[in-house]
Amino acid sequence: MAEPFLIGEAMTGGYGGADILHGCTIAVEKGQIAVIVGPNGAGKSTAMKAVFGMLQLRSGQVKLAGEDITALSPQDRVAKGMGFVPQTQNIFTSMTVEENLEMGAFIRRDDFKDTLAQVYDLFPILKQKRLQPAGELSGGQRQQVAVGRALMTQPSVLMLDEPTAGVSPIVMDELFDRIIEVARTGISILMVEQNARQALNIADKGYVLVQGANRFTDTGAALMADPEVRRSFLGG
Amino acid sequence: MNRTTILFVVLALLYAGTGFLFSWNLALSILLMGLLSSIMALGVNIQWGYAGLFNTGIMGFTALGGLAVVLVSAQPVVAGWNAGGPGILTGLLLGAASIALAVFVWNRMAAGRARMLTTMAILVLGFVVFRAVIDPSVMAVESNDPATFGNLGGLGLPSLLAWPVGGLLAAAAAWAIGKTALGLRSDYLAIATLGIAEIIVAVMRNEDWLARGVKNVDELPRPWPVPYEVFLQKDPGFLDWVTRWGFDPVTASTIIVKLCYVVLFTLVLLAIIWLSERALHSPWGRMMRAIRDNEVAANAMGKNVTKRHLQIFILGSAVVGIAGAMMTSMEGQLVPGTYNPLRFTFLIWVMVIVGGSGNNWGSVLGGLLIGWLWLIVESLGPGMMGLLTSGLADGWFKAHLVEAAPHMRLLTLGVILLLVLRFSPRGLLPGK
Amino acid sequence: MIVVEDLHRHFGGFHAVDGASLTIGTGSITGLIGPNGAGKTTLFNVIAGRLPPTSGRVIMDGEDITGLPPHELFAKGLLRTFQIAHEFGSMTVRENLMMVPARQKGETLWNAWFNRNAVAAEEKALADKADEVLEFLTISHLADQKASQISGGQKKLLELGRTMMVDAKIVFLDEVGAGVNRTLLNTIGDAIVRLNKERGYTFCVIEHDMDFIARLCDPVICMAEGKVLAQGTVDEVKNDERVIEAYLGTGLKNKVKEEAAHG
Amino acid sequence: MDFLNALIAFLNFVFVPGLAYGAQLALGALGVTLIYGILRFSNFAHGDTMAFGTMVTIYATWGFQAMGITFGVLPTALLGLPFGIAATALLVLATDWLIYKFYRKKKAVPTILVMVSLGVMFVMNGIVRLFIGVDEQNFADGGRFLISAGDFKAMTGLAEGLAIRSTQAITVVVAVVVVAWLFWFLQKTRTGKSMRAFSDNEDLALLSGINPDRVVQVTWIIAAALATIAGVLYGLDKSFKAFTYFQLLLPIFAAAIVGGLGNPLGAIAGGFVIAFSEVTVTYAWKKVLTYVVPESMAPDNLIQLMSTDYKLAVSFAILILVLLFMPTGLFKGKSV
Amino acid sequence: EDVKLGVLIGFTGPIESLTPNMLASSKMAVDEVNASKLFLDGSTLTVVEADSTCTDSAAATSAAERLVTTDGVAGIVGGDCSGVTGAVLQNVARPNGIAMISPSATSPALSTAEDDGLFFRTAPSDAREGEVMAGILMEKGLKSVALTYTNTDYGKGLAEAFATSYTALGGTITINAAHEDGKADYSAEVGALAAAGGDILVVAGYLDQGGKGIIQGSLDSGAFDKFVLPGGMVGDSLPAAIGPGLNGSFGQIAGSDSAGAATFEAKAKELGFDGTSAYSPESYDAAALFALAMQAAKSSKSADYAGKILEVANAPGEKIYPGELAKGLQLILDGQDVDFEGATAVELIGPGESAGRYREIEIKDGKIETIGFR
Ligand SMILES: Nc1ncnc2c1ncn2[C@@H]1O[C@H](COP(=O)(O)OP(=O)(O)OP(=O)(O)O)[C@@H](O)[C@H]1O
Ligand SMILES: Nc1ncnc2c1ncn2[C@@H]1O[C@H](COP(=O)(O)OP(=O)(O)OP(=O)(O)O)[C@@H](O)[C@H]1O
Ligand SMILES: CC(C)C[C@H](N)C(=O)O
Ligand SMILES: [Mg+2]
Ligand SMILES: [Mg+2]
Repeated sequence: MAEPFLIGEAMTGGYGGADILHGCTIAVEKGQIAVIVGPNGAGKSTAMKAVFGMLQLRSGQVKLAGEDITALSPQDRVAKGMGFVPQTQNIFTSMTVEENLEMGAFIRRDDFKDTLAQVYDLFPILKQKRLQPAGELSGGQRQQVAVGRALMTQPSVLMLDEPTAGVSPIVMDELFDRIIEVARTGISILMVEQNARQALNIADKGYVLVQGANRFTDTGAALMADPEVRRSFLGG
Repeated sequence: MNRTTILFVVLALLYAGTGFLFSWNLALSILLMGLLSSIMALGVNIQWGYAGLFNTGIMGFTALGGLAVVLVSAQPVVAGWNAGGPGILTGLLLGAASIALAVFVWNRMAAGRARMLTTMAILVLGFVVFRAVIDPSVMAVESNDPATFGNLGGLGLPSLLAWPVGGLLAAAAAWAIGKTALGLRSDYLAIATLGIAEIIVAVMRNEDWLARGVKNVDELPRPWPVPYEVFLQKDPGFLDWVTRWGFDPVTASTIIVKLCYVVLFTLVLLAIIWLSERALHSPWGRMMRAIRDNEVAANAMGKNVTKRHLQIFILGSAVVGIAGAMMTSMEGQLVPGTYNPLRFTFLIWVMVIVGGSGNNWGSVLGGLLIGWLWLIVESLGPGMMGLLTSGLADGWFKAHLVEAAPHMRLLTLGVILLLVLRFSPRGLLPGK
Repeated sequence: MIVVEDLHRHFGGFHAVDGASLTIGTGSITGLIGPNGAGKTTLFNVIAGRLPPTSGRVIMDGEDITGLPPHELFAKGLLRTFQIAHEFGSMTVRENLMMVPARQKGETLWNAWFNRNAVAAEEKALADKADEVLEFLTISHLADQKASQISGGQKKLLELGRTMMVDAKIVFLDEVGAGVNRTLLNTIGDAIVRLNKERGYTFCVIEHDMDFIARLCDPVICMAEGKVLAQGTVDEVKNDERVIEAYLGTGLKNKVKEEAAHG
Repeated sequence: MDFLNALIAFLNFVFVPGLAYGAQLALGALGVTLIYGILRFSNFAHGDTMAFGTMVTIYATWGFQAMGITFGVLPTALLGLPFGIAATALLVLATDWLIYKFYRKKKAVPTILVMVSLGVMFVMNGIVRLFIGVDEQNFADGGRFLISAGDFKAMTGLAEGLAIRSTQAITVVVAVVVVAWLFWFLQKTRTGKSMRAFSDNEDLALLSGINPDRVVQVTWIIAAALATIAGVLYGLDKSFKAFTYFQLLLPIFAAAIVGGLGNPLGAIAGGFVIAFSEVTVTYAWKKVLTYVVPESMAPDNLIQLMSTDYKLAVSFAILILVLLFMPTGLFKGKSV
Repeated sequence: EDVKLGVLIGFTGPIESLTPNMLASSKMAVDEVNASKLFLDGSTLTVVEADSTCTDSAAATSAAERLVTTDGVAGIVGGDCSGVTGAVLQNVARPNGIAMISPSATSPALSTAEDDGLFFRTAPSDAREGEVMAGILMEKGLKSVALTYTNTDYGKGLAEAFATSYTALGGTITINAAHEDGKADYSAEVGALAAAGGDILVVAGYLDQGGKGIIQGSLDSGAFDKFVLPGGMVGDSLPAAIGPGLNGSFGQIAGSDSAGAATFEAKAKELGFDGTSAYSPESYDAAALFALAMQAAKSSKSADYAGKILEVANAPGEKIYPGELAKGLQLILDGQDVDFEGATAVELIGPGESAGRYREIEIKDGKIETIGFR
């Protein structure tokens, strides 16, 4: 098989002090869903940031569609079709919901009305609140804005850091459904999840990160089936 | 050697260099201003570095400290007192009483129109009564020999006593300000305090009965134990001593006086540092840092944020007030016109930030360094310009530049400030 | 323990809490669920004194505590965590915990200046206590790390840890589980039960993870659009039509997959 | 009773000057509020940026005048304005590249940037004085009055005159237009929105593909234009003097803050609050009242709430009062 | 020997536009002295500049400290503003025993300041100008005036002195309003002054500062059309800036009918600076007095020559005018008395300050014309 669509390979690095990542590799194939799970502080978010170029890597490389993009700035990666929802501070609090979504489509020059309508379909509450500053939303609503913003980009690969943290079950189900749909259109999805069982359910591939290194890597279903993984990382 | 020591050694060399290249008198007088600035910077650091309060009313507290010196140590003006002293006091008490009453009513009544109206009515009425009582007395006092007096004068007490009183006066003002304005955040608090400082200085400039307003009070007594040069120069014992050591009596006397001040100021500075360092490295300091980091969380964790803010605002302002009093009693005169925000607020802020906010030694370093710069560029500026233009042919352009040399004072300061911040963007001694 | 009577909180024209009345029984672990934007956090904020109510009353042990500031409520034993972590970023994790207890000797300036020995002794005790809590949360290794430099989930743990530093009467937990590893969340659940049983803490827990709610809580209250929608045992609430419609959903499409996966 | 005269006296001494001064402050405050809104710091160098822009405009104006080019009844300086704006834009862009950029990359806290801008202020201050010196420069030409007090009296036969200077009128018009434009620009255009996004959350803006350098550049260019326009209009109305421009900083900041930092509408509201509180509270109402009340009741003292000595104090007192009730200004400004 | 003379004035700050002319004036005197080659057995006199900032007394004190202790000046021309002058006098001049001659500090308070006989000034105390101005107004039959003053010790002192004399003579002051210099806008002041009314507006300010702003505002709004201009307001730049509106306004400035003033102005023009600028003549005289007094004492030590300052400034003796310093130095060398008149008809009285002769002026066709003296 050819190289995965997006791969962060043998990444080692951290925030300036001691290394957080130790030769960690994560990848996702075209149109597939890859899920990263692991204990708190394992380095999941760090790995995501590294793939997005928000962190200086000491070694390892990031490749997108075969091209080495290790040296590119996050902005340039956006231009290359990568989208990212960080775990925290993932909305523009002083801007309205609609403006947040528009900002998601910032690099798009085409008409994004349709996408906007789709996002509103997916998260009806956002439509209601579209003229309200996003900072006044509830925690779960903010999370919906953040995901909606990333969807607006229409990226070729979408990276989500705990997109379902704090959203209600009904919305979470919707969200996962939507993520499957998105993947079916050929967009690759790389996501970190603590609602790991639901996530692995829909995942083509799963990574378990522990202390900045890959502990288990397998298909989503296989990881779900692994009792060791279930007990130690998925809450039994 | 650690960074702190190195920087302080460098600083010492700067002052020593000034002593050798210019004169020791100049070095010492700059050091005095530096020490005073350091104390003010400490006061600001307590507020900003510890609690994140953006106070730009430093000028006002400095001025209040200065006012304390007049009120404490100037000789009373008996004729002025007789003319209107009691009237003014009554007026002030009435004014204070009506404010107190208004606050009382505001707190007691239920929110709504009625409360608004009652409070307003009390304030307006209070203002009218206040003016009616105080105006004639003020007139009477101010027309008492306006060219030399026109004020009530002070209590004629020792000047040293004015220092703590200056602190108290500033603290009292800080209390009142804090009670009203501390709900504001960042730049909004900044402009409010800036405004209050302007108001304080405006009162001091315009209320002649208080401290002669812009007409200034001079010849305030010196604090114990600082002698007067003129007396030293006439004191046979001193002259004897001087000749024995082969000094020039004038130089020796001026230097001794300055050294006296240096000792006094250093003592105060060290005491304040000691207290604030101890406080910072204690649970109290931890609580303050928590409040600075996240007020909401600190409040939810049971810390009374409002009260703590008020406390630290008062403490910091009192420190500034003390420094203000020290400055006025050293200069021997109160000149309200000199209080401008650039010198007494923003320059102090520059000191705090360049020194490294949140670090007491940083504030001292910043105070001594920027204080030195501020005063030395006056001497360096023209020299620098001379150097810069030495390659130029004589003529209109060179003449123009040389003439502009004094304006290089601010330019030089600006360049150096930018350089320092460039190479240590979090200040020379960053706080933790 | 806590009685909320017809509480309203409006933001402009929007009624975030719109006439909620509920009771949190002493010694209970009450679950609070509801769709995003139902007003759960706002309700917490009003109870905990962070926001003044537009109208209505909050009563704690028979005493009207409506509108008291947070620090006074803290003194009465009412603690809360934040949905969006509120750490003290420039302080170490340990310091984040040590600052919590109220009325520390060293918090008065006089003692800080002139009574160092007493303060030092107290500090020692606090540090030990903090280390114990960190141990429990499995983040001892972070004790000396700046709180701004820990992971999102670790911040959540720290939030929880703070409530463990003092003897609380009632603790309001706002989505401690979001972003926390499920295995660890189970441990946290155990701890909550233990605190409840052994020390008699009352808990009110907002959580979207129904497994967690089901394991811990009785009763469960479901809010929607600022009102109480349903109330009862977990099973009652879980099977309430309105709750399913507004909150739980049928989870149909996924459920199908899950079942398929498990054969 | 003579309401007309009372009204004219009021208009002439309170309303018109207050309006014009308010507009002047508002124009200055716009620049401050923009920098604060997008780049998130209080730019102390703004007053001196205004001075610099005005200086270049003055040189350009003198050039035009020397060439015999004028702008009819309008001041020639308006022709020089584009030059001033261009030069100032270059200056602030250079400053940003040389100085501010470093701190932005470092993600320095706003206070550091404030202190840096103080340093920039000192330097600009020196540069301006180096070039044009410390003296006052008058560069206004064209028609001075839209209507002068004397003409007005002659025209209407009233005892009171009403004077409106052309610069006052220009200032008010320009201020309103600029505020409306800026508001539209920030709220409705793509670039404007990207600027707001950048100011809100820099990292996320990056993730949305917004080019931070461009945002910063556009911000500075607009700020430079605003500063120059404000400075030139002020200079036309009063006169140019380096020191006064520095002194303007305080009321400008007051205006920006009381209006609510980051909001263009706030800047204009703030400008008027400051200007009118200065003018009205210290106004002696004697004259107006004398016209209105019967002769027997004519006041014999000045009916002045506060003497003019306290005008600054009064405007600050009002500012504080406003902030007590609206802690982030009239238009819910930002705070960092 | 090279004798140094400090010039301590506000090169930066609110009066920065006056100081270049003041400095040039002092230098003019010094150059004259040096050109004569008669000064103290061939000594030369050099000017050392220092910035008083006018308002920051700490800065002024340290600048003076540098002048005295580093440069070793023999005397100080300055300071300029009364506030900093007082500070320098008390904190530097007295302790070091250095004489000061201020060309511009006019606060009445300085008359009584403790000075160990070291402080002199070539500008008269404001108390005197107030009297003179009141007299002029009364003679013109103007019985009711509005008064505005710059809120400094100068403005306030002058306003008080004037108000006292004027009311004593039966005049009415409708309003006595301060204004701050260097402010952005004076509408409030103009509004209040206009509302109070009066036959004429007395502007006790500075011509390139608030005073000018107030006049401009008053003319524009039609509040007043005539103004009384005391010393701080008299200078060519004012009619130039205001234009024909100022015609008919009048005032007075320290000066005398001596030929001195005119000579000085002409010489200044030759050298390319404005000799009519406020306090320029006084600056010339201050520097010249130092030279003459040192010559008379045959010493550049303050302790020696300070006592001679009054001697050379006052009668008896041959009158010395600007441009005649060489003659003066020669006369002193020859052991004769001189009576330095200088540009302002110097006559030091009492504690060593200018007696205060005033030149009455009126603005006619955009020019300042002298119409008399008193
Ligand atoms: N400051 C505010 N201004 C305006 N509306 C607000 C404000 N705070 C909250 N709201 C609105 O109130 C509603 C309730 O918010 P709240 O945070 O209480 O929801 P929640 O039940 O905690 O939701 P979640 O499960 O997503 O955390 C939301 O619709 C939100 O948009
Ligand atoms: N800004 C930072 N500076 C220094 N260290 C950091 C920073 N952010 C995180 N860390 C450290 O890096 C490690 C990994 O953090 P990361 O955020 O990647 O964890 P995570 O796997 O995403 O955890 P979670 O599930 O809790 O979000 C943690 O131990 C944390 O303490
Ligand atoms: C130069 C002037 C500002 C001096 C003024 N006459 C004073 O005494 O302060
Ligand atoms: Mg994470
Ligand atoms: Mg919530």
